[in-house]
Amino acid sequence: MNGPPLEAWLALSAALFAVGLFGVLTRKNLVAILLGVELMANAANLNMVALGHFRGTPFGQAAALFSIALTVAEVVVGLAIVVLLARTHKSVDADAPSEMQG
Amino acid sequence: MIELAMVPVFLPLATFGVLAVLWPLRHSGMPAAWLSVASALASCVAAILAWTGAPVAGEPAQGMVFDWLVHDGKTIAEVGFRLDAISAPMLVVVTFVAACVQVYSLGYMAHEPRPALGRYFAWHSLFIVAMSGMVLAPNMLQFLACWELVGLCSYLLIGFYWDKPSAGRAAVKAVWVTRFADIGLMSGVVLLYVTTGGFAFEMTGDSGAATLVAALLFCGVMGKSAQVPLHVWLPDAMEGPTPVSALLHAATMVAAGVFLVVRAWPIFEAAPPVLTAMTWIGAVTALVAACTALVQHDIKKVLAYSTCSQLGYMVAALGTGSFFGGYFHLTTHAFFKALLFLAAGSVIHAVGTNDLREMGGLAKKTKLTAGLFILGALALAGVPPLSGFFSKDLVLEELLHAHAYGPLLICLAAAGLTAFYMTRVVCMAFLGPASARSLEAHESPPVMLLPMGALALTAAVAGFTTGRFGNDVALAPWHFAVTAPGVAALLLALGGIALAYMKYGQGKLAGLGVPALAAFIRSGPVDGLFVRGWQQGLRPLAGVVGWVDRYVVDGAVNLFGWAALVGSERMRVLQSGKLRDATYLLVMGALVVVAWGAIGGVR
Amino acid sequence: MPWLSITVLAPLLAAAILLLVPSSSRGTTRVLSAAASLVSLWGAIEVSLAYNLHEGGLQLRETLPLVPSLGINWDLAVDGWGVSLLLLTGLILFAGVFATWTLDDRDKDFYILLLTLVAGVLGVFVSLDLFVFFLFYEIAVLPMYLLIGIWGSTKKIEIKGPFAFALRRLDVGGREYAAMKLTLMLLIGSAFILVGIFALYQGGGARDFGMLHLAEHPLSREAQLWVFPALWLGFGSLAGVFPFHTWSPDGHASAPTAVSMLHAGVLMKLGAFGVMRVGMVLCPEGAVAWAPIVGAVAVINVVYGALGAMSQTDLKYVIAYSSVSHMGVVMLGAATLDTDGWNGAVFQMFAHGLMTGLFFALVGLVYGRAHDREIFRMGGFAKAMPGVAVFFTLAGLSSLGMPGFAGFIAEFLVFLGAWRSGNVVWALAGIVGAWVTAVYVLRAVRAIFWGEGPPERYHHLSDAKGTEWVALVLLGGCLIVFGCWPRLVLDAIDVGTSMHLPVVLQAVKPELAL
Amino acid sequence: MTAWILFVLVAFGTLVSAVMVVRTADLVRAVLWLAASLVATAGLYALLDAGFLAAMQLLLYTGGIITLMLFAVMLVRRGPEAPTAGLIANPGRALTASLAVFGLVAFTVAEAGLPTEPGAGGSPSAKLLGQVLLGPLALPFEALSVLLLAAMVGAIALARRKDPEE
Repeated sequence: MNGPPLEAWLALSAALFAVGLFGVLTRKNLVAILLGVELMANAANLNMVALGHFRGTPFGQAAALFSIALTVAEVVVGLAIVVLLARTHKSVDADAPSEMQG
Repeated sequence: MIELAMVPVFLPLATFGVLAVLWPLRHSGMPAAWLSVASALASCVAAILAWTGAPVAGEPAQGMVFDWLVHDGKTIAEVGFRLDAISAPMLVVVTFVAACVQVYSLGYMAHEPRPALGRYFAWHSLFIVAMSGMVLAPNMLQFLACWELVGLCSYLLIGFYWDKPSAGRAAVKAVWVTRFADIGLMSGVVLLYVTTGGFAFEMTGDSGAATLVAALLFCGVMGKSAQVPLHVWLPDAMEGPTPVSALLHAATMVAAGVFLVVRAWPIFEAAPPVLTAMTWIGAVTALVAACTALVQHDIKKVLAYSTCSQLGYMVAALGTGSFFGGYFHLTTHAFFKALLFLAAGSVIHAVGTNDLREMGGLAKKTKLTAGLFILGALALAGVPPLSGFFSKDLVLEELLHAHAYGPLLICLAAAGLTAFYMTRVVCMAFLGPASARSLEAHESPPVMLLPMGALALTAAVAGFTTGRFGNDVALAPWHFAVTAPGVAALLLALGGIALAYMKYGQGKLAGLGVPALAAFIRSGPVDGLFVRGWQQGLRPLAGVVGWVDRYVVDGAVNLFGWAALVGSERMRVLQSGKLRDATYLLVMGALVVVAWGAIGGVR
Repeated sequence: MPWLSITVLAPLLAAAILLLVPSSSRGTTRVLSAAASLVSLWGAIEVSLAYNLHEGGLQLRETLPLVPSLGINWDLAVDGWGVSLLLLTGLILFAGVFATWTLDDRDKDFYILLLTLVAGVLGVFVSLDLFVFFLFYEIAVLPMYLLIGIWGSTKKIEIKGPFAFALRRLDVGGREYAAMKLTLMLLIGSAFILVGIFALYQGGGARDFGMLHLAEHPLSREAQLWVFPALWLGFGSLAGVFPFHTWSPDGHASAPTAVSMLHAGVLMKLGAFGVMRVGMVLCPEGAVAWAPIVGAVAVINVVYGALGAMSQTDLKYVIAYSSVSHMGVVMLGAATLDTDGWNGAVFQMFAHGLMTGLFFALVGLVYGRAHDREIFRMGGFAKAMPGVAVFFTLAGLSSLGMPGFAGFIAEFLVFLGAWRSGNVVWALAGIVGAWVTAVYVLRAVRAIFWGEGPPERYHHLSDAKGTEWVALVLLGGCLIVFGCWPRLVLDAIDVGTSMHLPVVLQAVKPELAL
Repeated sequence: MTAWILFVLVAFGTLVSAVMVVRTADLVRAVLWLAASLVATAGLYALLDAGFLAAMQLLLYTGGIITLMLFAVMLVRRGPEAPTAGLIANPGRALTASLAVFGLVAFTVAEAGLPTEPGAGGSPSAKLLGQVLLGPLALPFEALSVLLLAAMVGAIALARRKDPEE
């Protein structure tokens, strides 16, 4: 069982997280931003599972499971908002809606 | 006795109050004039009675004291009246000349519009109040207060024709120059209080402080009594009506400076260096003013410079260490100079112009005025029987006793010049061919001639009342004829008259260096000094200060306002409402916190 | 009869009632305000009569606990100074109310703000509790913003100088600008004051705000060395102390007549009164250590203000700068720590209050008719308005220190005090300042009133009418009366000084190197 | 040894697909790349003996969310305009931010000195996970269902096209 050590896993998840973050910061399209968020969530799950695996507790996986469920809910609501915005602002550009009123 | 002396203060004060408040009375013209003249005459009579009864020496009569300033419960200065050998004669001079001038003004100012007439007589009464208040002042503070009030009256009366721009400028110039000199006077009074704890006229203790106080007080004298550098305002003061010039700028007000020295004699006596300075300044003033008078075309300007020159005489006399000569010359000068001015007034009244060149041959048309003017001129020149001779001679004698030979020679030269320019005026105005204007000249009404006659009488007689001025030296009049300076002065005077008569009477002796002198003097060296001082000195300085305040100090304050505005604009970017900016900030904020926690935690 | 509370609260009460009065009825507003000012003036006179000079000290004391736990109570009492300054405020308010008789747009609000402002001023002069003192101080300062902002006037000022870029961004000369600048600078000042008050409060054991209590428990010397400057600069900003005076020209130039009458006439005295009553009496050692600097700055104020006034061609700016210069004389007197100096300082507050009140009333009249403030464009106004010309000359003569008017007494006492306390240079600077004042005042009088006749564009000039005479005659008369018989007020002031000065003088120790 | 090779391969796959998600301009392709990345992660879970979780991942994530995303993209696609350049003006700042995050986490991990060897008892089996979920974590588990319900209702309320007559 001399697979990759815990540090490797954590480094991988950090890398994934960084890429997701980069995606969120650079994309102009709202949906693309959501994709980035997905990536970051995924990285977090990986992190938890890795720790759970190396610590031998089921909680890692349980947490990951919960996180997946939460991410689903979040994406659903996110996309609903995107659709709403697309309808009101006629564009999906992240910078369009900058005034307080609708 | 003291109550009599208070009449010249309170009666005109009441008149002024009444005229100032009841403007219908003021606008009524003649009634207001008569009220003021009546109060002036009454004060004159009261002053004469007070003078006859005044204690020659010993304890002065003190009266009506009420405390004015208070310091920690104790009074430091009070308002009161002090009648003694010094103040009594001056009071007489002031009130007598004032009364004559007021009567004269009835005629001279008759054609003025009624409200202006009322205003003129109101200010005249105020002047009598101020002058009497100063003369009777028991302490230095009241003297200073009335001194400034006299300056105020001169401002108001010079600027009587306030719609004439030149009169306005002259009035303001008079106040500026005199108050500039009063900086010294006020400092002197403050120093007097600081060293002696009170405002008395004498200073015990070391002479160092006394010298300083005396020097400072003398600055005030130089301003008000028009000594050389500060005399520039006197000729311009001629813008005022002629009776005003006669009263203020010939007889009484300008003599205030000399009276200050006499009044505060104990202080000056303890300051020899100041006294020697006075002799020199006085002598120089006498000479310079005499030369300037020589070249003036305006009759009033000639008399103004002549007053300036005579004031120089008085200051020189005071510098010799005994105030008797100066004081005596002050009183006699007041009489004949007032007479000269009033006569000049009636000449102007007759021909309607001040310019000597447009006059001539007036003797035929206005005999009385000419006669009185000539009498005054002779008195001024110092011809024996008249008072001028005695007082001027006494001055020269004191200069001789004090071994002040330099000033003595200068004064003698000035005496000659005085005779010369007075005769010039007489020739140009009264003798010689009649000019166009003098043809339809007419003699002045009796109401103007009467006061001139009274003044002529006193000018002639004053020489013989040497006994009652300041000290009890009863000098017999003939005593003067034999003294060396007396004879020299007489010869010079006669020579001056002869020379001037030949030059201006017969038109011979062209030249005599007069045109060269005229060119230099007309350029107004000293006057230019002051004008330059204002144009290149004070006004640009004020401009710079104003600019600095508006744009530098104020600018600095506005800088904060500007910084606030610009700063807020920079901050606005942070709340741009853009989603991505917000996320970016969120990330950076989180990053910082986590980093700080991580680095902190690990260490 | 609690005269002090009546005098202080009458204007506030009137302001409250005015709120209910419909703004359409101009008559009742004016009558009510005049009545309120009359009550205040009558109260001030009653107080000065009731104040027994031989006894001296604090009298007519009225206390009412407000917040016992913090030691704040409504503690009014009057000392020698309070009496004279109360009288001044009453006079100026009475004159001010009549000076704005002809104001027509939103006059009700104007009177409400004016009365509140004066209530604040009255409160400051008599309150013993520092907290209530500060409360009234703020009540006096804040209405200024609205008064200048709404009823002020704008003036074009060309932009130049090193900070031109800054000036371009702010609409310099505008009335909002002036109101904003005035209020902000005074509030910064009150921030300093608050710091000082709390320091004193702590020093006194954080139990009681009363000045008597704080006087018994003074701060340590080191603390006083910084508390005094805080109080000095705080109050000084209102008193127009040199670097913080720049609000005064703009503020007064843009303010309407009655407001500048009250502001220059009374509010600036608040600052000087604060410096002396709170700053010097409660921090004696600080005062003694800082006196030379206070004096030096005051000298700058006098000469700088006078020269500034001479360089101005706008009449209101000239008078505003002259106020700065005269307030410099007050601070000079205060810095001498000498009986005459202090008497002179407080008397100058009184005299200058009357003078500036009269000046601004007159300027209001001239501006109201000619709608122009440029001195050299006007001329010959005396023909059209002789009354205004006479009173303007009267105010001018008093400001240049002509004896027979109140100005001379004050300045003379200050110069005596300065010379006696050894600062000869200050006295000389003051005297030269007085001369410079003479130069610009008489120049202004000649430029505006003398000369042939008003130029054609001012054909419609008319002299003061009806109620406007009240302000002029009242203030002009007071100037002469208090000039000839200064004892009427000087006795009260002297009693006040002899009560407060010993407290400061016993703190005179060899000045440490600051 | 094979664990290392597998790990590297799958990790590389995940990272590349993640980068592609971020870099591709076209939205649909981006979503597909995301799907690839999620599948690779599921592989990683398998490597960590978390079989059940890998299945969940595949089912929920790739099945549910990706299809949802595709729907959303189709819905909001506005006519033929070309997909705007996805990159914003200052990628530089974003890059530094991400690298900083990565560096920070790496630094903390390296410093923390975690136990390198796997703990006792190997990785938990699905049975154990089930017991845990319904045991101590029962309450959160139930709460999760309520949350999902709320999300659904919210999404519908938001995105519903308003009826004209309302």
